[in-house]
Amino acid sequence: MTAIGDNDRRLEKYRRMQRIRQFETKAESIHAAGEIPGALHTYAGMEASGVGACMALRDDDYMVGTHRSHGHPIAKGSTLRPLMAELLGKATGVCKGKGGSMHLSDFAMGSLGETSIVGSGGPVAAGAALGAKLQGLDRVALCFFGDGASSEGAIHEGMNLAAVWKLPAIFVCENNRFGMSTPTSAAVAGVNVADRAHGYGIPGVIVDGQDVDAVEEAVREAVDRARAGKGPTLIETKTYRYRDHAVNMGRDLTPRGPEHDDWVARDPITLYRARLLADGVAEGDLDAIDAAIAEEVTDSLNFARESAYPVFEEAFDHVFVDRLPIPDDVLAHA
Amino acid sequence: MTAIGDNDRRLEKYRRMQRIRQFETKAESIHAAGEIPGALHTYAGMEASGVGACMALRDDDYMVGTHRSHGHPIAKGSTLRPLMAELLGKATGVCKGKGGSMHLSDFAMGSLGETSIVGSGGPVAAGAALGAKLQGLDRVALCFFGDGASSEGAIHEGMNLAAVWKLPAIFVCENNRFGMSTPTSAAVAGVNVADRAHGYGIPGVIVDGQDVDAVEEAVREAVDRARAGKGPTLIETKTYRYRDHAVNMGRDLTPRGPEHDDWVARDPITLYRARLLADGVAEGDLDAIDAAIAEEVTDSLNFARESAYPVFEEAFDHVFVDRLPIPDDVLAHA
Amino acid sequence: MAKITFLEAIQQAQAEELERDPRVFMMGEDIRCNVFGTTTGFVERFGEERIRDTPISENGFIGAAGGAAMVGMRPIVDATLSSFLYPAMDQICSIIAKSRYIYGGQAKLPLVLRSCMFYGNSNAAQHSDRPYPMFMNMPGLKIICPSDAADMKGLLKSAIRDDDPVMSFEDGTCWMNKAEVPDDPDFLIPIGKGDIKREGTDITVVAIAGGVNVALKAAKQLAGEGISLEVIDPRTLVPLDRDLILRSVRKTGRAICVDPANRTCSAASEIAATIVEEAFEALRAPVVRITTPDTHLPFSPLIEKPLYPSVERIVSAARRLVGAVEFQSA
Amino acid sequence: MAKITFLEAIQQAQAEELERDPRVFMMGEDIRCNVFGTTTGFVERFGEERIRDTPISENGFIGAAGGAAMVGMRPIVDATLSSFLYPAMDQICSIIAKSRYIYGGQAKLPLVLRSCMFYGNSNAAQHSDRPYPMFMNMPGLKIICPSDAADMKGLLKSAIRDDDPVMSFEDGTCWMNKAEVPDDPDFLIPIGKGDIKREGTDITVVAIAGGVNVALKAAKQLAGEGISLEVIDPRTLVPLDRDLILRSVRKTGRAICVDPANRTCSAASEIAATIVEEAFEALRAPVVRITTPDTHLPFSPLIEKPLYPSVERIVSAARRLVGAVEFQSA
Ligand SMILES: Cc1ncc(C[n+]2csc(CCOP(=O)(O)OP(=O)(O)O)c2C)c(N)n1
Ligand SMILES: Cc1ncc(C[n+]2csc(CCOP(=O)(O)OP(=O)(O)O)c2C)c(N)n1
Ligand SMILES: [Mg+2]
Ligand SMILES: [Mg+2]
Repeated sequence: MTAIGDNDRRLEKYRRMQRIRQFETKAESIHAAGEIPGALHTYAGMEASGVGACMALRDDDYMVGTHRSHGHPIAKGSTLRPLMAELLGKATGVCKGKGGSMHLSDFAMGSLGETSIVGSGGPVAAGAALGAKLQGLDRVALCFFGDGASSEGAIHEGMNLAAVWKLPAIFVCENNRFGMSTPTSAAVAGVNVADRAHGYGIPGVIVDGQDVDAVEEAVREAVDRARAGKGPTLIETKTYRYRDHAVNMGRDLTPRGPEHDDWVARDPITLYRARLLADGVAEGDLDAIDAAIAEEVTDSLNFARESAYPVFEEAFDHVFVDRLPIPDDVLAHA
Repeated sequence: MTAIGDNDRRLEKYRRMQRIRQFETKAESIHAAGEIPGALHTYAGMEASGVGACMALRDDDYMVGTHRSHGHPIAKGSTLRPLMAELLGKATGVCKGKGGSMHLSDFAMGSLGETSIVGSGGPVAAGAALGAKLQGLDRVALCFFGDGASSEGAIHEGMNLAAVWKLPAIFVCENNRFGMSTPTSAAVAGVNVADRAHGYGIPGVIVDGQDVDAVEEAVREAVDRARAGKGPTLIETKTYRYRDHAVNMGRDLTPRGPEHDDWVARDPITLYRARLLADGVAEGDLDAIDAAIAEEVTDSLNFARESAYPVFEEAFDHVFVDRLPIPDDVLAHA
Repeated sequence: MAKITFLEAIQQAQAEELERDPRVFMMGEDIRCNVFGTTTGFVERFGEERIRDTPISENGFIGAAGGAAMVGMRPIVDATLSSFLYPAMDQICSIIAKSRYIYGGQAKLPLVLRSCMFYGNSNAAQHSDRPYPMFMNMPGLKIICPSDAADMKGLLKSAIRDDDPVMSFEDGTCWMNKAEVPDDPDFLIPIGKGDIKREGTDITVVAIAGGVNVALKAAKQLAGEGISLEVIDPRTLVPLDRDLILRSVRKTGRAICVDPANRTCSAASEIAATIVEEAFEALRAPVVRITTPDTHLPFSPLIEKPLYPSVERIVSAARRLVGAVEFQSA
Repeated sequence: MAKITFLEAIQQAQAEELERDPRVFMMGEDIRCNVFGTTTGFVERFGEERIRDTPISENGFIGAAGGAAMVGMRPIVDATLSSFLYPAMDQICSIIAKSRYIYGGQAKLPLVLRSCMFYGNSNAAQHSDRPYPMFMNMPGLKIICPSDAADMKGLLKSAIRDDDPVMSFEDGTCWMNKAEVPDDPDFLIPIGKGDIKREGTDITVVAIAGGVNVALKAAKQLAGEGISLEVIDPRTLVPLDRDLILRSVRKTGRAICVDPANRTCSAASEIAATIVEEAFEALRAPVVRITTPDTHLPFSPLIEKPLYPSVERIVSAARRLVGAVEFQSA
């Protein structure tokens, strides 16, 4: 599999993968220090999956993600300030401090939620694809879900609906070999999640999830199919999660085998850097990208730290379009 | 496909199919006359599917069925009196008048519910199979579900669970070409429901649902596999529903095509009768069976009619093992 | 103005809003064949793209309504019977009710989720639920539950135009009831406003859905005995018109809540709790709940029917309350 | 007797019952790795057949628990967090709650469905629900929600031995609380019996789950002001020990319901409705509900924390009630 597109695209893929990695490295360390509340699920090791998939999308295409929510928006093109501010629970966060680490969903980038209820994005993506179809737009909707999520009824129903209605949807199963502490083979029947496609009469594609170009190519083919009205595709990116299911929890619950080292040896960013260098990209250009991203991350953290927390009344916003009335006794003691 | 087993078995298959047909013919007419309350979903046309499947089971094997609940218990060996009494809402009914037409479930025959929530039997069957396995029994659990039900998450989750745990379960999709008014092709993605098996790494089998011997043979193979600890099988019986989704509703909602006549021409009972005759069974023996069943049906209706209705207090039984306290004001005006 | 049934009101509301706004479309199992009469002529008029029969996968298509709404559509989902909502609780509770909140207002989910409460017809426990109290406990879902054709039409139209998710619980016992209903294509009943269906002075009866018609019958009967009931139909359960209820109780000093739902944690419980919390000083007697007990519904008609709120139960509670007052004030 | 945490109490209850009855087994996502400490040593002790990690399919394995129970097993399901119950509502409501009824008593479903209410920890709206009121509205499900380690152990053991389905809502805010807990392997707390956690004379506080500990703190503080709270923990929500609550209210004449669930149709609403219906003559003041408002839970900790029932809210309500009485009786 060789690289696709022009050099700028390739550098952009590298940039987005690095941006995810560095953003999360920072997030993990400040989470350990207690600066980020709640649970933090990192995407380290899986960057090629998200970036490859999103680089095959247009800006106005839709995307639905998961609890492992940092990678997808950055892959789709989000800037870091509102994401970092969200991690810190600030009012300037992309979700105004309502969502936090599991929900870094940037609707301006076509995201329709990074939903932390496993599998729940399936129907949403089918619905967004239906909406695009009904509006006569040639947008597609891409649904990221995990290997573990493939066992949920919601994923099945979303895929069946998309297939039977030939909706412009792409289902990307990021198979990182585990759902929390459970190996995929202990939870997911069948050899590959992609094999499920056969039952829906749609293409099922398996792709090396550590190869960002390969992922982009596979997804692009699915996107073309979808835009052409030929219906959905199920793509399985074979990838790997480096860190524990959620970080800084005291012990790694993941029952790793000897293949752990092989996976780390095939780090998607290292691999891509090597490919770019081999293809003649100057090392200095990549170093410059790395350095620029380091600055972006620092900037985003400064921004987040300087931002204000939401005021209490905001807890009553967004249940509905209009703010809820605030009970006196609650307000009095807030 | 040729007949299996000795003559008694073959006559028993004929008998059970006839018993279902005649029972339902009677039920439909007294329902039209207002003697049976609620909705009535008949199994006419599908008798070979239920009987073939159940004849491959032992008495102590488990079975879970659907809203179309008359055929399964009779196929598994239930007697008619408690079933007819249930249709009339009598205290002597198999469910004491609590269930009615959609729930003719005879636990004494290994039934674990004829559940009218579409798809909801899938997890139950997986659980019964798990129970048998944990108890070290070599029982199996068979789940009947419709083509329409295949779209439900519950069926997916039940099959995945059974497959990944190699449970002694058999999933029998009775594809009667419609879910209510919706043709299978408009609701179920993929060419055959049985194709879903591939995704779970289990055998997927398609069988002529009008041929009771063929169904029995296919299910028997699956049962043998299951008892041997090799896990579940998905079997699709291609069959057809003669009457409307629910009978006596005023108009037939089913969008039937020209193939309707072909299906009726392949009536499972007529076909089997012809086969038995061709194989040398005496016509008089079959006629005697028909006549005996007519008497059984009449007897069951007499029994049902003579039975008492449940008393009001019984409405408070079986929410829990102990009867609920009955509110005074409700009792006072019952 | 024309006299139409509750079902026709649903049909009209949908047709008018489908006509008015191209973003409105419908999904549900077997809606094209118009089983209950709420989609008469829709396929011919609005086409198969906008009138969609779905696979039997409530979680899938109800969640898809959420997704479609997020990208600018205004889906009406017909979930057939309220008992079929359970398989979709995942998408209703975690996606539809919460997406706007969790993403800090980025998402908007203008969708209507209709279902019929199909009880009292011998369809047994799996088909007969009235589960709106469950959804009242879940923030982020507006809930309408009208009791007559005019309210049905006006509220459903408001629901379709509303920018929040609205669940419409339609009581099967009201289906065939007729009322005068305005033809005005902009006839709307505001979500969140209750209605006094009958004025009275002695007891406030707050009744839900089909319970309203039972309460009105009881009121008529009691009028002959000189007991005057004020029958309030909240029409909307979320938001609930607490002010209207409290104003009435402050006037009458007594309250009965009539609710076809199961008793524990019912709408009746919520209304009774509101009354004792906010209008205690006005109360002259216990607040009585007339509900379906915490049983499931049995198939056999003779034991099913007496489980629901009845005229007799309301009448005897009312007599008792009025008596209680006399006793108490003696 | 040993001083153990709430989590250890769960672990002990399960271990003892697994030991006692070979029909008992456990299922859940990632239970073998003992994430929260409720299955310590279980795989080694009871084997992988009886301690089963499930696929992520709540509807599938919770329904499978129903099926296994119907054939004679006694499953304990660990559904992790209560917010993950929504995907399983199909099987919980239509199969587990109803099978015994709909089949006229042919089915028996002895199973326990455990889940943790994981709130107050910045895990946002999709992870923080306290949904027991929804299940209280669904007949056929017993519900326990203890607030201390001893009750947790005794009730969970009773639940495992019970022949009906029991849901166990375990409050994450109680996890680390320690109490003296009997070692007796037959130590049982009866399902359906509440407990007076502190006796008092002025106001009955009926508090649910973690709300009990908040109420006890408020009681301590108010004692200094001469206001005496009687704190009642129903411990079981279905069946609810209405007698105990009513007896107390008949004594104190005042009531506050403290409930971490969302306000509308909460357990607090049910209890308030019961009080005004059955103990009206004893009431000297409004029944106040201290609940979480009908918001979802936000991630940002500073705006999340004040949404839950707090000592301050209880204290000021109590002061108001006592004042209200003086005013009223003046
Ligand atoms: C419905 C539901 N069940 C369980 C959980 C708890 N949970 C969160 S992530 C996770 C594992 C998900 O595995 P997978 O889908 O493979 O995604 P990954 O974490 O590997 O990216 C689980 C069980 C949840 N959030 N939602
Ligand atoms: C969860 C749920 N959704 C919808 C229904 C209404 N319903 C009853 S039967 C049926 C069609 C079922 O089709 P299929 O599974 O093919 O079974 P068949 O009736 O053809 O035997 C529908 C939609 C239901 N009972 N339960
Ligand atoms: Mg995974
Ligand atoms: Mg069918």
